[in-house]
Amino acid sequence: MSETKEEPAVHQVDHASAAINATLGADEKIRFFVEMLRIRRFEQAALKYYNQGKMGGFLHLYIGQEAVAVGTVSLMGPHDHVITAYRDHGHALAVGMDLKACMAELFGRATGCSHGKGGSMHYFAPDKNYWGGHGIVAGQTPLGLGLAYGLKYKGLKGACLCFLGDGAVNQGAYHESLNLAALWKLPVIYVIENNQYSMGTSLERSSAMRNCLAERAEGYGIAWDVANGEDLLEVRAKTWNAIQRAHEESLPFVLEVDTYRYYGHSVADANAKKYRSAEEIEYYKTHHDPIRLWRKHLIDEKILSGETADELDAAVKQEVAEAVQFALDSEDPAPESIFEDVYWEVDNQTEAGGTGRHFFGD
Amino acid sequence: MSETKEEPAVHQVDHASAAINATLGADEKIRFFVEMLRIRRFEQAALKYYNQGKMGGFLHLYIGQEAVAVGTVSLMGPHDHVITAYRDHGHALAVGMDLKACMAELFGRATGCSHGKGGSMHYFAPDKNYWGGHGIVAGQTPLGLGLAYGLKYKGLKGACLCFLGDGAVNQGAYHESLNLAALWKLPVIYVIENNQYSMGTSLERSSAMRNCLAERAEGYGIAWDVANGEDLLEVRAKTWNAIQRAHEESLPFVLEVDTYRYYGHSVADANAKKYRSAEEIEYYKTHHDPIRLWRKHLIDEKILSGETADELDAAVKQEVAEAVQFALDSEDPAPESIFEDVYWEVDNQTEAGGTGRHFFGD
Amino acid sequence: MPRITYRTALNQALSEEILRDENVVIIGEEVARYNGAYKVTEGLWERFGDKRVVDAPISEAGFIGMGIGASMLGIRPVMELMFWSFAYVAWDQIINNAGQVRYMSGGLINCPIVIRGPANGGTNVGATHSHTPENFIANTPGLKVVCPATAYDAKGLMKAAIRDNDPVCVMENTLLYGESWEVPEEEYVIPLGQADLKREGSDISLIAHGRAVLTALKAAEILESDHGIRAEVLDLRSIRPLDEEAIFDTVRKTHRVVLVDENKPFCGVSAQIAATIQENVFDDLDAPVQRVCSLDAPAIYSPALEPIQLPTPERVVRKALDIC
Amino acid sequence: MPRITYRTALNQALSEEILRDENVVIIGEEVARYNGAYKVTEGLWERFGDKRVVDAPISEAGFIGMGIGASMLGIRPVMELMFWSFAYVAWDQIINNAGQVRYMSGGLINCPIVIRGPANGGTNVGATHSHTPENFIANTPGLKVVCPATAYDAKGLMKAAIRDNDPVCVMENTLLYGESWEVPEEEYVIPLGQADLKREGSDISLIAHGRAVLTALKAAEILESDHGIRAEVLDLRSIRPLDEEAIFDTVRKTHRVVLVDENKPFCGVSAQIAATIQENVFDDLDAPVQRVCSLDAPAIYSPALEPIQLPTPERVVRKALDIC
Ligand SMILES: Cc1ncc(C[n+]2csc(CCOP(=O)(O)OP(=O)(O)O)c2C)c(N)n1
Ligand SMILES: Cc1ncc(C[n+]2csc(CCOP(=O)(O)OP(=O)(O)O)c2C)c(N)n1
Ligand SMILES: [Mg+2]
Ligand SMILES: [Mg+2]
Repeated sequence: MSETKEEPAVHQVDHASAAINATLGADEKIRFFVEMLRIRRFEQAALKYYNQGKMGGFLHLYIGQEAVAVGTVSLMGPHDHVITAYRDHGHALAVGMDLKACMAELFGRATGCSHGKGGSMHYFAPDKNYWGGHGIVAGQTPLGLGLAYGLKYKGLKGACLCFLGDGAVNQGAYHESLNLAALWKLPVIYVIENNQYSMGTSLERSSAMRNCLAERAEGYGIAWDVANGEDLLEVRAKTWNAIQRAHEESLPFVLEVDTYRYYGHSVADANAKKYRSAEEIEYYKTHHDPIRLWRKHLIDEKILSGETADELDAAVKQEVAEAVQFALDSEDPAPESIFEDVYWEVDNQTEAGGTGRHFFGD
Repeated sequence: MSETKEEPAVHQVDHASAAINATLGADEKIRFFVEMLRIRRFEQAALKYYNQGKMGGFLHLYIGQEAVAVGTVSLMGPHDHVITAYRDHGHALAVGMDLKACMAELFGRATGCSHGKGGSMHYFAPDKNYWGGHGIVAGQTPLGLGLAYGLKYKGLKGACLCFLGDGAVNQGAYHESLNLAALWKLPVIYVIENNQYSMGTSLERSSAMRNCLAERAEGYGIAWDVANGEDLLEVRAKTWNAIQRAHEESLPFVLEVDTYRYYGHSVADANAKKYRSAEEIEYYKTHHDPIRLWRKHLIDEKILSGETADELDAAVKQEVAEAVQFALDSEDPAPESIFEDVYWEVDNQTEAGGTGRHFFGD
Repeated sequence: MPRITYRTALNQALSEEILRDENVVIIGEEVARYNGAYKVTEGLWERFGDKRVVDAPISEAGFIGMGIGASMLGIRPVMELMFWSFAYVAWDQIINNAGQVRYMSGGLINCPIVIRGPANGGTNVGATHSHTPENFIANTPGLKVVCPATAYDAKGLMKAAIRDNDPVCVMENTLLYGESWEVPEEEYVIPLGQADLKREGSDISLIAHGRAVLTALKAAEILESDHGIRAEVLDLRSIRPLDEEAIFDTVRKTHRVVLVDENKPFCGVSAQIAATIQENVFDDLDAPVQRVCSLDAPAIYSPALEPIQLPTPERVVRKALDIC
Repeated sequence: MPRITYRTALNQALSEEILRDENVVIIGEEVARYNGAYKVTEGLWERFGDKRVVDAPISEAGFIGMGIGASMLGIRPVMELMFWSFAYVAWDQIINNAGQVRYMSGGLINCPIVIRGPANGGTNVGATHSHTPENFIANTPGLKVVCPATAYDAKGLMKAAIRDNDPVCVMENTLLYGESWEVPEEEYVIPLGQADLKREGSDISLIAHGRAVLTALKAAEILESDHGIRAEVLDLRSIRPLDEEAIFDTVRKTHRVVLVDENKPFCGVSAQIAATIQENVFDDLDAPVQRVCSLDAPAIYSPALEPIQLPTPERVVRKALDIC
């Protein structure tokens, strides 16, 4: 990125004229703004309460990457599905998961989206076609393939958007998935959210490549592209291209989206400011923030005034504050629940669930 | 292969003029002939005694692929290493492993190269820089990387030739290895012996690609090439190129070698003649047999007479027959040996080997 | 009742379930056109076609994970591992995805997947190809595992596994594929979690699973004919869920136990059974629970030695005599 | 004696061994420039440079396998798994390559590799990140596994592991990294396969490994202060090789046993210990061996509940009182 750092890139709205964007109404554009804000404010609140010790485990913030989740997910139809890694709050909110339940999950409450069992890395909402939230790097990539397989098996016109990081591309499971996707023509779209770091390791120290990560798809005969993740419209235009190939031709796609996270790998990442310079982070915040750029775009287009934008933001903050209160007021799961949700047959008290011993120890 | 099948390819000796081949003496050329014959006759004898029920497990014959092992291994210097999969007899004999010990291993004898513990798929000879013989498809690919890592760590000018099949390229471990090899500039040469089938599955039913399997290396910025495996000189020329890059620049390489096996995947492969036509096999035997072609080449070059060739063959057959006799005469390992070779510390009766219980059960 | 092989019994179970439920799909290496490396899927591809019987490349992590993903959407994949030993390249998918996703989602998801294939020693294929990971699977709450010992059990358990809404691992045995047993023509299903008393006795209980059941039965014959000891043989059939009551019942009856187990001893299934017996029916024991496992080394190739590395009837008899 | 943390003890062991043997190299994700996700390798890269301390991409199968290959050539890699839970993507490499290659080669090869990292629940990182696979590793002849409970043990066992000529898995614990113990300044090594009596007693034996040792020690205190029961606490330290004599000795002394084990119960380490105790010192037992394990479900996230999913001193006390 060193060349570009010298002179801040001008935000070129190259993709506004793409059909999928040209027909966007003002309402929808404003909705995208709100969706991105909801993610950011949610994450900021999460950070605050995490630092207060109200949560356990890890917290991987999506701040800086909002346009990727909102842009891609905005294109989902009834048979399109999403699956992602542990940095999963953005996609969860984008698909419309209940913000309260998402917040409560972080606090480990019974009212959380995973009933306090999954935590930050493991959000799920099958009713929203959202299949997690997965903690093992690239472990979700064969699952995403399987969702695409299921769609094709059932004869549904749909696609699976499977998100992964720039570090995840070096796991074997991802490559096996690429080969299977190409061989069997499965409608899976791998979206590499390239935020340039896997924990403290920069892209060039983890991945060998010619020009970009998506290009590895070429070896399997899979089409690929690279999108600028700060530009919601570009993300949408390029994702739509992939979705159409998936829907119409049942073909896979690899879309690499350049993006950036402002915070550490997780909040526990004490080194967040060691492996990147403060200037680098500041540079992205100032010149490449997807929300700031989109806000400006809407104001320039006269779809939004600065005041309305601020009001929307205030409303989002209020919504988030209520979610925090909801989480704080919620109960922890009951100790008995430790043994629930292990086996479907046991939970549903079927004959199978009652035959033989399922749990051991006391 | 359908186009080429119509008119048998003319054996073009394109690579004879490559420096590494141009300087070959008659002795060496004849030695290659004998090496290939030793492999073939060894395998034929193995087949015979396997069918007589003298061996257990699997037997994966190398017949048809001899020029690959002999050509590549002929270039090995003191710090070059070999590792391969379960179809490992060819490479074993090529590096100079004792033919008797190799045969005895198949019979499960204590005199076998792995003392009857490894069997056909698990030959080893560290003293010959030969590291197996590995049964899990592609499981050897990170090990080969590690041998290259060890060489580089020790500052030795060497390379690791790591062989794998056309089906093995679809295992994740191989891809992880490619990335690591490129990233860390490790002198590993992946030789894909593309015999067009992984068990009963043809290449096009198992692997998505643009033009060939080696091309996947491109996504990692690794140089690659494709060689005609029936042509010993081409195999040598292209392998030498890879070895030189490894020795001089410590760079990895992927070399895909087109080849063919005449027998089933293993001798237990009852379908060997179902997934391929008898004509296809016959076509390869007649027009593309590496030994037949090399013999003709030597006769054309007047290095060898038909008679001498037959005499050499007879001597090889004699050597193999003696090995069979050796194997037949050898003892099975003693029952106590079941517990040997599990832990180095126990075998060497060190203090560590004598502290605590190492084996359980009776 | 017709006698059919273990292989045919499995084949029947698969084809009956393919016919019964349109979501059942068989996926694995060489399962379709090749008819299966061990011919368990013989004829299925010809009969049911490309959609229902699918050949996979050698990408176990990829295709097993794919099956898990598809199962979340209601497909019921029956995945063949050519050997269960190859599960280790897909281990993360099996343990973490099939095993944990229901829990982590607070019960929103279930994975009705079956993973099946042979898991056994005894065919001289060496250490990497002879793993028996039923203890590892059973260690993992969220997964189920069964080890049928006969054609009858194989068919009934396979059908139950396919209909089960949780991930079930079926561990078969290449040495049994060709063996025959009586199997009724009528449809039947054997619930997971039900042990089977394969032989009644009064003096000692031999408890086993998988092919070790046959070893136990042979040992029981020798004990009876040569020593006048009447041994009861309990086949666990299902490791998780486990029929503990049947275990305790036989112990209460005979007061003496030898466990026969092709697992390696350290933390093998029989370690768990021994632990639970002594914990729950301690006072019913007249002697310590004995274990006969595979000899504790990687599986040896040597055709002369591998048979004695596995539990033999003779070793079982010796252990039984020690405590009778 | 200075008190240092478990983390520092490990760090000292690593740096001392790097200095002692030029073939020792540390490889893993974030071990170099980042100083280790849990700071175990803090300062090593700065001190020893790129050759001896190497950051790896997220390719556990690839780099663990690479380490195994390098070890065959005499390099002594100490591989960090950021979590042992991530071993499952490298499972085949660990079990089949590190574990079986010596055997399959008839003893021609050995793999002096160490694979280390934390393996524990209790930090609310969820089911996929909380595996404790010491039972799986110990099931596998060819592999060794140790689970240090204190800084002293961590240092001494790590040094022994690095010097050992077989593959050794060292399972640490993120909850212990920050805890301090006395550790001598002089060099010492703790042989693998030696248990340690962490507390003497006469009425009951609590046998444990890893962090469960501390749970057992707390339980022992409560037993003494509240119930006048004098509990002995035996720390296994090494799971394979295992100090069975020390186990039998304490049983012969107290005649009552509670095993404390953060493994899941089915085929957990304590299943093996219970089985071996009842088999070998049956007549010395005045009561069945009791087990306190992690509650048998995937690790729950909930910070309120996870602490009670792990063995607690209270549960140990209850079990002890049951049999005293
Ligand atoms: C198999 C595995 N190895 C290591 C980890 C630890 N880990 C979690 S996230 C991460 C970095 C991933 O980076 P990237 O894929 O770029 O995603 P990002 O965090 O940037 O979104 C690592 C090493 C893990 N969860 N799983
Ligand atoms: C992980 C794994 N999966 C499956 C197998 C079974 N298997 C052994 S060889 C083989 C085919 C391999 O084909 P290829 O890589 O082309 O090598 P070739 O046999 O042609 O030399 C298969 C499926 C295995 N040994 N390991
Ligand atoms: Mg990243
Ligand atoms: Mg092949």
